[in-house]
Amino acid sequence: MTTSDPTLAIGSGGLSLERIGRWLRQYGVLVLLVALFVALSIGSDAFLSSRNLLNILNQNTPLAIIAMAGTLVIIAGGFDLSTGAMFGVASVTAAWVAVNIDPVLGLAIAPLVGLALGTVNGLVITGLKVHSFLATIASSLVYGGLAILITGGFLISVPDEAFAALGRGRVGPINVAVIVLVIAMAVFTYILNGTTVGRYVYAVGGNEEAASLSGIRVGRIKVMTFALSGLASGVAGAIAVSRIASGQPQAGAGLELEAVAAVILGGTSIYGGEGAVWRSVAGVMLLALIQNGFNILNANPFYKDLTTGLVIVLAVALSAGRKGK
Amino acid sequence: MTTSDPTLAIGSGGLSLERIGRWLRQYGVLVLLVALFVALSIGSDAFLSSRNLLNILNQNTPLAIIAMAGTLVIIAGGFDLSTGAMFGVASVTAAWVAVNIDPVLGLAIAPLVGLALGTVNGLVITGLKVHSFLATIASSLVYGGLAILITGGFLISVPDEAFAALGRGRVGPINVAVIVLVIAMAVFTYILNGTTVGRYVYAVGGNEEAASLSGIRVGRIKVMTFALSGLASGVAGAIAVSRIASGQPQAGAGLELEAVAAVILGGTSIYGGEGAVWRSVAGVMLLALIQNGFNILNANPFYKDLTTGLVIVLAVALSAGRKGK
Amino acid sequence: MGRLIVAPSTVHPMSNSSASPSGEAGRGARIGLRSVSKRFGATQALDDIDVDIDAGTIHALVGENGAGKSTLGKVVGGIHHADSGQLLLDGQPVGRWDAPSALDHRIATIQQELSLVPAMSVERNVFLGMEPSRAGALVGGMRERYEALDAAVGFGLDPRTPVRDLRLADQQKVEILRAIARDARLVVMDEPTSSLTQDEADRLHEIMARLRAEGRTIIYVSHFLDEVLRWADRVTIMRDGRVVRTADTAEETKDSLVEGMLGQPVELSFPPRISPAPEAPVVLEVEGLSGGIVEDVDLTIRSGEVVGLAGLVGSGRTEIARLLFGADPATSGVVRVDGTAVDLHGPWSAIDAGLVMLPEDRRGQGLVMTQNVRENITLPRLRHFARRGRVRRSDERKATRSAIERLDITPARVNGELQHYSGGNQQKALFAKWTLRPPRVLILDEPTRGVDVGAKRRIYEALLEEASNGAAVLLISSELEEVVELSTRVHLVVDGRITGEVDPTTTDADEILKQLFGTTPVAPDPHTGPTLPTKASSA
Amino acid sequence: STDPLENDTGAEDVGTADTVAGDATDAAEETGDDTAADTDADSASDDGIAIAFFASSSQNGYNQATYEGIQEAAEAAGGVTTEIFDGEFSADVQFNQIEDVIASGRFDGFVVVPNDTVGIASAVEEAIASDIGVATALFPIGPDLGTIEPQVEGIITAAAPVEPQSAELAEGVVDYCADIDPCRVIILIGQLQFPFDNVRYEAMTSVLAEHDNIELVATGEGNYDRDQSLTVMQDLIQANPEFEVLLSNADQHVAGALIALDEAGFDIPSMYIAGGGATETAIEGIRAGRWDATATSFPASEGRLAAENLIASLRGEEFDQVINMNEAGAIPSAVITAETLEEHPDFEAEWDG
Ligand SMILES: Nc1ncnc2c1ncn2[C@@H]1O[C@H](COP(=O)(O)OP(=O)(O)OP(=O)(O)O)[C@@H](O)[C@H]1O
Ligand SMILES: Nc1ncnc2c1ncn2[C@@H]1O[C@H](COP(=O)(O)OP(=O)(O)OP(=O)(O)O)[C@@H](O)[C@H]1O
Ligand SMILES: O[C@@H]1[C@@H](O)[C@H](O)OC[C@H]1O
Ligand SMILES: [Mg+2]
Ligand SMILES: [Mg+2]
Repeated sequence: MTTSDPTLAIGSGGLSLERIGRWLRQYGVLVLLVALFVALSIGSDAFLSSRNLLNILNQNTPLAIIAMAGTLVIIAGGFDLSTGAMFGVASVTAAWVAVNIDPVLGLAIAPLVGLALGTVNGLVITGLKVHSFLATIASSLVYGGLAILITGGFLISVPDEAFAALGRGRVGPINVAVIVLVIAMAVFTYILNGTTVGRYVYAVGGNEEAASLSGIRVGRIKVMTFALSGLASGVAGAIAVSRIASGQPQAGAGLELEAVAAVILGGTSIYGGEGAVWRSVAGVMLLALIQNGFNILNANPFYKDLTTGLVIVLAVALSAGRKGK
Repeated sequence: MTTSDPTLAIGSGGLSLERIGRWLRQYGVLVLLVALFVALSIGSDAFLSSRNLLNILNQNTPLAIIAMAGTLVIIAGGFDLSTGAMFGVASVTAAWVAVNIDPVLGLAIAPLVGLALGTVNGLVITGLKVHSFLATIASSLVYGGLAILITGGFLISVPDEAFAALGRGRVGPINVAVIVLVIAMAVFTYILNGTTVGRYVYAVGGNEEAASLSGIRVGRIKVMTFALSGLASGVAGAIAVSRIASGQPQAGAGLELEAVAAVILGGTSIYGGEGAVWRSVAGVMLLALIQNGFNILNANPFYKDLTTGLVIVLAVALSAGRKGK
Repeated sequence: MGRLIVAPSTVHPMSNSSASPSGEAGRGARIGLRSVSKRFGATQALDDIDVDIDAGTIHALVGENGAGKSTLGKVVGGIHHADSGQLLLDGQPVGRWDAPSALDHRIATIQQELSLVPAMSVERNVFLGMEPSRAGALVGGMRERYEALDAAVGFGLDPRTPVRDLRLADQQKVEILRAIARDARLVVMDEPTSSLTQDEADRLHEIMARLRAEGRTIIYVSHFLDEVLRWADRVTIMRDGRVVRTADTAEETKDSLVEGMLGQPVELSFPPRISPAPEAPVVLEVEGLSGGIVEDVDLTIRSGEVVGLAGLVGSGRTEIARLLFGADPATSGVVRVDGTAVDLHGPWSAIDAGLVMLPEDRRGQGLVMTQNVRENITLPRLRHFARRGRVRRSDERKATRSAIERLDITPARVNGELQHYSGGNQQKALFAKWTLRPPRVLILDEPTRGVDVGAKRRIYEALLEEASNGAAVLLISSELEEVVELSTRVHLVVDGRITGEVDPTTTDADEILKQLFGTTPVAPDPHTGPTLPTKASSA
Repeated sequence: STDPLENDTGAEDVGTADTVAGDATDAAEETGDDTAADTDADSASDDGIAIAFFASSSQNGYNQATYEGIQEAAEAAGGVTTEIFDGEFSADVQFNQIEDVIASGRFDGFVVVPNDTVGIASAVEEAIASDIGVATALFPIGPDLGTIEPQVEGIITAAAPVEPQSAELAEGVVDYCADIDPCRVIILIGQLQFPFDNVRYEAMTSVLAEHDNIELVATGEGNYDRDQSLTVMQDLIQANPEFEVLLSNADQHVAGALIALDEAGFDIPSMYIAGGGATETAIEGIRAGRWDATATSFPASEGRLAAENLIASLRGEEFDQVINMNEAGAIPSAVITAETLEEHPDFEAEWDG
């Protein structure tokens, strides 16, 4: 036993170091985000233009939407590594339908395709009682194969103007995609924190057995989180495919890990049971600011990965021990 | 005791359905491996040649070694997503040293580089108390950046004969790499099942608190697993770089997820506390057989991902509910 | 108890050369706490504690739920660091003090919340951290050591079973074995008997006495005050993180302890049993329920009735409860609540029908530790706090606040982080969770595990209140006295079947036990013989 | 490493990337300051031109050689600064990068090596609409990979037409096979899920299909990775212990596959071995008689020509809209063989992979 530990010796009443520490651990990702924002504003005139800021939001809308839904999956104790593939299938389906049937129908169908694929994920995971980590790696291979079969390996380009509205359109100065982002954030936050279903998501991830004995249909909640993740991937795919006016099976490759990384970077617990939608958005934006900074400043791209890695370590160090692990 | 339950009604001595089920769940991955092996033997004359089988082993030695060490990491409750990057750093360092100093020294130094990077991982994770999933994503970016700085982004060719010995050499008909594989398997199995340290790896992953209360220095055990994972990545990098006689920073990209997937496919629990080295080797070989099958059957590569995904689902279905989750 | 051969006093049955680094074997540790304080956020868990614990004694800690007993034990075991103050070991201030270094000094802890490695076998858990080994390589001999240990202790657990497949009580035995196997000079035992039957508890007490005879020291935390008075040498009474007094148990009585703990005398007898009106309607009806080891159970409980289940360990009381609740799949049978058949496919339909169950393992099955008090308490009834799927937090808060008051949960914070609550307060929250809204059928499986005497009384009253409001109550408890004193009728459960019914107003606990043994066809376990599910009755 | 452009090498004559990137960065910083605030990029061009190079990946030999060429052109033109951006082999990253850089208003011209030749079009259109000049290298930008004619108005293209080049490579196989029956061919393609690899594969197979004596015995995916190509080749040899031709779109595939062929004791000089990329390894191989052909690829020249014409267009001088790299390179042909090398004895590869 020791009395030399300074953090423990300080009284807890006032604004103690311990309280600041706790606050930092809780909101470390926000602190870092703000710090980076300020630094970039000082470092570059171009950064703080509304155009640039809207660009950042616009560019990251697909990832953010996937990460928000992924937050629910992870809080419920799962993992979705098939979002990139679902995004791909949704994209190529949208493009295919747009070319062969109708552009607007194409955009409308992408979320439904995502929803269907996500639901299949959920049913396989709960039906076979397998861990979603492996199950979604498997399904991502299957879905990826599907996307290739749909396109025959070729790119499907959609020259239609109407098709581009979602990805490139604007309402006044604001991109349509940014509006979708804001709506998605409101919806996911509401689901998670305002509804019974959201509460169940936390309970299932926190203690599946206790949740089940409390009358929660654990399987349904899990299926729902995966379905939402699929839906989000589909919406993200629709936005992206509309933006680049072409669908290709590879489109979403790598997105799945980026999304999971952003969620966890935000501070949502990898063990489930704890987390928040805003955290994931903050995680996405933190990564986005680094990218944008490198593009806006004269930074040598050779150092980008290194910098990104170090910023993550910093974020992580700030919130160290938040969960005691 | 009731006699109405068919699974219980049958004497526990006999060969009940339930016991077969349990056995299948336990050894599902082996069953599938054997099934695939038999199918390929029937499907292609070329498959069952000693050369082809040795090839498969030889080709997958780097991945298998990484997966074996990764087994320890995962059993201890961690995740190492930086193995690909460590593999890359080790490769380019080996090539650089081989070209600028001495080829044999180059090969010898790669494992040490991996060991050092892995140890850093372990120290960061235990020191900052962050989850290894995020920490190793961060370190993989940092290490990737490092590899690029070492090479300036270029490929380093090593025309030396001695340098190729590890990757291409043979003892009789047996590739040197295959011998390394067998030794690694023996060593990792021994560490995990024959030593106190191995026992502690299970304990730390099974219940960190219980382990710590039993006097186990949890931090040390974790650092050790990450250090071993680094070492394995270094060895794997040395073999691969020697085989293709050139080092390049991107070399190991994607390896980290493949290794984790193989480990979990083998049946090691993603929650930690349970698993085995042979399982991971079986996981690697299952994936390898699918690849090999596609190549020697001249099947359309369009269907490879789809098939791989379905085989994983099958494997997963066979062992469904093994851990109750 | 004939098989409990007391080992030669200086040689512990488990000690081998590697486990006893010094010649201290058999010498107990003396621990002193000087002005020790420990604060968690706003809670002062330990407030300037001074206690001396002498070598070779059994030193009990008693106090209300949340008084700081576990925290004190954890400070001694190196699991918590005190904020200030000093820990003296054999009169010397300790240096670095964490769990491994405490173990190095052969101070072992049995925590209140079990802490085992679930996938590992019993023996591996028992010897974790002290495996027979040479230069880091595992060598054989663990089985022999386990068997020697088991022969001395007599719990009769299969060494190869993974502990996650064990009942809670058996897991607790593994914890006990682990502490004993460590050949410790001092063992902190934090409510080690809370899941044990009387027989098993007695076995543990015998072991404690033997350890003391060998000169070892035991810190014993318990809410069973009779046991404390019977087995401990000295007792420290704690309240609100402070020491009220430390005294020889010989100088204390149950009443004096209670008064010290709670600051006031408290009625210790059971509240009066209620009996339903003769015309009270049948609420719960069970016919031919089978599944798992349970076979053909018929059960009827009327409105306002408390029906107890009495049975030996593993007789299947818990299993009956789980089947009723839809938590385990039934192979046949019908359950009716107020005449309507309940779909047994899952707890959700049981809850919809007004049938609720408080499970026996609060951490594993009862509570979600990542959620706060409010979220836990309202979880099964969340829909009642929601309109069109939207949760109304103010209603939740109101309901939670009144539950906290009713059961005196401390800290009394609606959004308190439950994971940091003391064991007894978690148990109270669990009770609150299942009685937040009046149920039609209330199944209680070990509802008072780990709660203090005052809180027990409060739970009894709450339980009876539910009954007098018209609910049907099914009560399972390893404290047979609880079952006897509170129930209107008691069913005897043997091997998953209901074999008889007794009237608790005319039959006492001993008589029920006799009947249970009489109907037990075979001894369930060759090592332990039949085990008794009651506490306090024989003590 | 699953990207088509992930050529695992650098050319030895490019110098170290550190200094390349460093110089560019410093240079750009000087002019960057006075143009940064200026949203109308056009006005920056009087005192100097700033060019951004959007590499498909900056950590890649092919792109570095391209950048080398761009810098060479910048130096020759005078008053031009350059900067490199790392597209990380990701369509998305590159798209965002272009948007960000347009928003930064610091550049007058872009040179792009596209990761996604179709998707990037809208970002490029946006750039052109903001009065930024754009040149594309390696691939055309637009939905049709088959043409190098501009599909985005105003874009300068320095590329080799994909389809005819692959067809010509396959014609070499046809010639070799003329007297061999059956003439067995193994193709190692990049990844069939990439549109350009599909175009290449179709071009190759349709040429081969016209000849009855030619038999395509197997197709493998080399993924632009030596190690993976080695693995695939080892497997393919097991099922096809005898064949005469190895045809590939990438020299990296051949480099890996040759290790397997050597190991298995194939008589390589007697076979027909063709790759793509005109790498140092391939050129050496052809000179040594082990390789037979490689599709031309001149990344440095491509970069230089793209930049030269871009600068000229920005300065209002005369420039070429379309540069066909099969004609404009150091060897004006789609395929390099021993014969073409004899005609150009001083030819040096512009990169290695
Ligand atoms: N890790 C923790 N974080 C915050 N508060 C804690 C923590 N551990 C204990 N406490 C608080 O300290 C007080 C003492 O808790 P402790 O567990 O020592 O009580 P106890 O006497 O063992 O009670 P019980 O009889 O219910 O087990 C309680 O108010 C509890 O809420
Ligand atoms: N988690 C479990 N895993 C394996 N077997 C179990 C488990 N829980 C109970 N059992 C077994 O099921 C049988 C009935 O146990 P149950 O818990 O219903 O008994 P009980 O009468 O409630 O006894 P107690 O509550 O004292 O443990 C016993 O044979 C027991 O060993
Ligand atoms: O064939 C070329 C390939 O070798 C290189 O990797 O990328 C560009 C291609 O044109
Ligand atoms: Mg306690
Ligand atoms: Mg029970």
